[in-house]
Amino acid sequence: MKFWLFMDKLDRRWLFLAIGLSVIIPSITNMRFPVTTTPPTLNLWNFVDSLKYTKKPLIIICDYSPSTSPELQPMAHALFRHALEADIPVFLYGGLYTEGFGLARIAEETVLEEIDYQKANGDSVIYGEDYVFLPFVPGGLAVIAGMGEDFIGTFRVDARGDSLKNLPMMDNVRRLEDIGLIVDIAGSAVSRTWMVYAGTRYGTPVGVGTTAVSAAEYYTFLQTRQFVGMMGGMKGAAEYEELNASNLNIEVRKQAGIAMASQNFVHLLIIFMVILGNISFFVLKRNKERRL
Amino acid sequence: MFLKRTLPLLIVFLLGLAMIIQFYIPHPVSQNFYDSMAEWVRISGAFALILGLSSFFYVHTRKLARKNKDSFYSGVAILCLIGMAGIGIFGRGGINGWLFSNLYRSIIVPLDATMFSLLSFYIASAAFKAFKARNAMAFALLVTAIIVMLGRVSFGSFLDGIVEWILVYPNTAAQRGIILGIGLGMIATSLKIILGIERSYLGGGD
Amino acid sequence: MQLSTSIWVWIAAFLTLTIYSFLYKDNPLYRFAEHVFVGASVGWSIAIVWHMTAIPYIGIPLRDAFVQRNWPGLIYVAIPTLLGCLYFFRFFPKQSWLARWPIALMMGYYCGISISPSIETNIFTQVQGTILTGFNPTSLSSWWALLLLIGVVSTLFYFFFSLKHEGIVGKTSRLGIWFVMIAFGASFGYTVMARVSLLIGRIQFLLHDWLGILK
Amino acid sequence: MKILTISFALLLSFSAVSGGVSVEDFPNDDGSSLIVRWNSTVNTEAAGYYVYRQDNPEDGYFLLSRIASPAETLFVDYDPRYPLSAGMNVSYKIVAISHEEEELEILGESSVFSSSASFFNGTKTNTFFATVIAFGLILYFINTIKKGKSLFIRKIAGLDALDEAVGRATEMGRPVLYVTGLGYMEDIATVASVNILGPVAKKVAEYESTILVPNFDPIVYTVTSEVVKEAYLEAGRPDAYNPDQVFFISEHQFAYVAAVNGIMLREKPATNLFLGMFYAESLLLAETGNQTGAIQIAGTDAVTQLPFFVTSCDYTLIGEELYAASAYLSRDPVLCATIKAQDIEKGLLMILLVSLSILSILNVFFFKSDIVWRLISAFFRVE
Repeated sequence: MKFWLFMDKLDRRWLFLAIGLSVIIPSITNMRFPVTTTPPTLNLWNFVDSLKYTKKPLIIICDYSPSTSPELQPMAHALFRHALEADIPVFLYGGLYTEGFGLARIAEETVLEEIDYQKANGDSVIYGEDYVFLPFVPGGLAVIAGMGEDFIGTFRVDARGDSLKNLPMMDNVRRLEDIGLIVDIAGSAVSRTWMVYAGTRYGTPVGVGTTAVSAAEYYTFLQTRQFVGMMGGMKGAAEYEELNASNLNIEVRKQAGIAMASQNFVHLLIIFMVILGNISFFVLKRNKERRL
Repeated sequence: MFLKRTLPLLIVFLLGLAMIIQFYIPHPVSQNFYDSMAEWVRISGAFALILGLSSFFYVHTRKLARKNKDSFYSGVAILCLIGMAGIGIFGRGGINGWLFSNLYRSIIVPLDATMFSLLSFYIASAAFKAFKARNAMAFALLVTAIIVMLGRVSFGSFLDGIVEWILVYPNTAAQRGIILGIGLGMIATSLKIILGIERSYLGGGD
Repeated sequence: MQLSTSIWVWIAAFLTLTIYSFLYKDNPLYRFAEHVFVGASVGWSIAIVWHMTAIPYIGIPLRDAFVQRNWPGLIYVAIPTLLGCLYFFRFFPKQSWLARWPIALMMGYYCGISISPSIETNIFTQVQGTILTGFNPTSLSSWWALLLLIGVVSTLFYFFFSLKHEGIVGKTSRLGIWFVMIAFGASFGYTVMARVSLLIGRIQFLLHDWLGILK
Repeated sequence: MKILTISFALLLSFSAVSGGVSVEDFPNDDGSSLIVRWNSTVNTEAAGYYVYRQDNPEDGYFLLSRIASPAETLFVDYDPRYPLSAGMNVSYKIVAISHEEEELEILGESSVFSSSASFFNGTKTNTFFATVIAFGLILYFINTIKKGKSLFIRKIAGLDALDEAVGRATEMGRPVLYVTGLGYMEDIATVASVNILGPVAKKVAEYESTILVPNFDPIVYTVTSEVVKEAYLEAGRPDAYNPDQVFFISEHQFAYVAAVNGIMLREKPATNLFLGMFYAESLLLAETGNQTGAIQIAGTDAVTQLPFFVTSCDYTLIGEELYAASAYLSRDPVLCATIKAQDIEKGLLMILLVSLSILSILNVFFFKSDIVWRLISAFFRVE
């Protein structure tokens, strides 16, 4: 009885403490939960992986802002790593807005450091051959149209200021239709713009990485194959990391996997507390009725 | 009286009507009108910040003058305001300057993100305190919330089907109902404002 | 473990912790951070308005128009500028009504532009998505679409204001509330993940960028 | 939206052209797009076309686009890089190309065409009619009601509770906190909130209690301070109005929230009213208010925030209930009339929803034609 009374009157600060610990402990201990992969993520992974046969490049677009980066940054890392390890030519691109550029840069640095500038087959990663970092160019929609017609002409230089023309990776890239896949990682509706313009107009396959909140509304586009695949929220990113690990045999710190462990703890904690709260509610109610 | 009340109402009426009609005309003349009005609203709106500032300084200078424990904090607020605005306007590089962007990145951004992240604590405490099966409807709310939450965790994938069903059907239905109501209400209220029936935005008095 | 050596990271970490201290209770540190936040954010707005509106939309066009003796252009910018200045009359109780003019400009503009798009996004799109099409009795999704239609109509019943909620109207609107409650539960549960992500982001900042515990 | 229009036009107009290259105006636009048609090439080596455009004869033709299919016979010129505008005189040249992108044959050049802008957007006809109907119904009801009919409005619990909430604050000798949210004056939710603020402030003045109104937007601050001052005047206590009560905080979302949370914990208002436009901060405010034990009434039209208010406030005005508040509180016949008009519109929508659905079910079993669906989508088309 005492316990239920305590639960009923529980100071919310205990709950705050529990939430804080549920996030911190998995982060420090590198804790992980088993991850089951869902079809949208698997489809995306398979599509990206198939590019190693055609050698058509992948474009990773970091179209998000720092506020959604906890959820979305791991996606960029997992994709970039996959492309490098599987020997797929890859473009890193900050997207149509200025904010993404810095986040794409973080993805570049983090992943390259993690794999120590070496691919799975032992070759070292060479800029210009294995990947190219695209700069920010203003113009919004006109940029997509430009990429559709004249890829090199739209950007002219890469993010380091060197002429794109001189990079070996550009030999087979003239316009968007030479691109194997675009994966737009965004927390906003900008992914739809890529879907409509790059996908429908220029016929380039488009995949998407998005926040858990936006994922629900993208299911219809997955059904119509307007998006070839999707990573939905942190869970999607964790699934992608898991696919990387199991299929490419690489063992690195799974950023989203660990964050997902925190998520699991918090979700389960909330569910557990709600159930306890309800039990105490009923126990106390019955007790009161008995006394009446 | 005309200048005080009738003229503002007339401006709202004429401009409102013009903007409604403008929507249906793709001709560049109409587009230019739209652009100019947007610019006018933007320009005149910029001055409103000065009203906010006057209120800000009114409140905080008075607290400062009272010389009690509130004074220190008001002093901090005033100093931060003047510092930030001064560096942004007069500092080298303006809003792209080294100091201004570093101040932005290490004061406003972390404060913003941290305030926002308090929500993760509050969403838990709200769930704990409010999700009590007091009646059948509260029970429905609680159960759906738990199912959806379970569906979000790693090993909750078996619930994906039902979670998607809840989101796509009952959830969409209720949201559509609410949105339709809001849409009608918005149209009606906008019309009332244009017609001068709703005029509280002018403030009190005659 | 590698502590950060950047003063900026230390400032950010200090402010982050002061905000979290609010979870325990209100305290002078939180109060300090709150006032820093309010002051700095207003200061930031001023700098942004100065550089993004005052200079490019008022200062430069006025100067250019004046230099080029482009009088229509000058008037074009001067009108909204003068209208904006009318806000200052709020400081004079006798003439404070002059501030209503720029407010009227804004209200007329926004009310006018909001009506037609609101009909399209709030009414047409929603209605079109709700009407049953190609009903197929053997397909489950058709029945769910019917459920969706029932849900929308009954929720709308709840928003009938000029009818007494009794009898059939009352029953239907109660059904609508059921739908609303389920929707609210779903939205609530669905949002938890996004909110926890924000906390994870802050914890990663503290443990990684500041304390250097995490790789 | 433009892209949808273009794809729609593409679907509609797959018809061949007699001889050469023809240009036509793109309907319902501002003159920024043109449709180019040609006859497909008979050359079996062709793999596609180059589309050239000439803006003025001195500059000659430039390459506008490449089309990757030889079966294509239509091109919509809408390219943000090479914009068209009304009155421009342009001509086009179509060249068939091979797989290696060698120019095979010139299919023809069009005559000079001048793009023009429309005066009415025909694709918006449905929206136009809906606007007219909405206008008409409201005007009609305002005119008939003025003759003195009184109207019934159903009970809205959250609004009935306002009195009690203000009364409680008075008894406890603590202030009422009125948060107008993150909206601007043009947001309908903010207008509704200002409408409720008047009567609430008046009641507060009558009870000799205090009201605190922190503001997010300077213009909203201007209006709310006027409204509160006026309410004190109406209550006959103009001296009790203190300009400190209504104040501006910051235009920054979370700075505003940080300050309002601080106010809640320091001033300990007995009643919190959150009425207006809210974003993610809804729960931050409502949960902090819960900690101080205040009675809380919320109301917003932000659908995504409603769940949080419902779980952590005592009463919540859902969407349209907030808009109805001014009519409900004032019982002004004209305002009530517009509520009636909204109800009629709602009824019309329901009838449309149900009858069109029935029609489409009947269609599946009896008529079996797609005309019904086409009618529906034409009627509610949004571009």
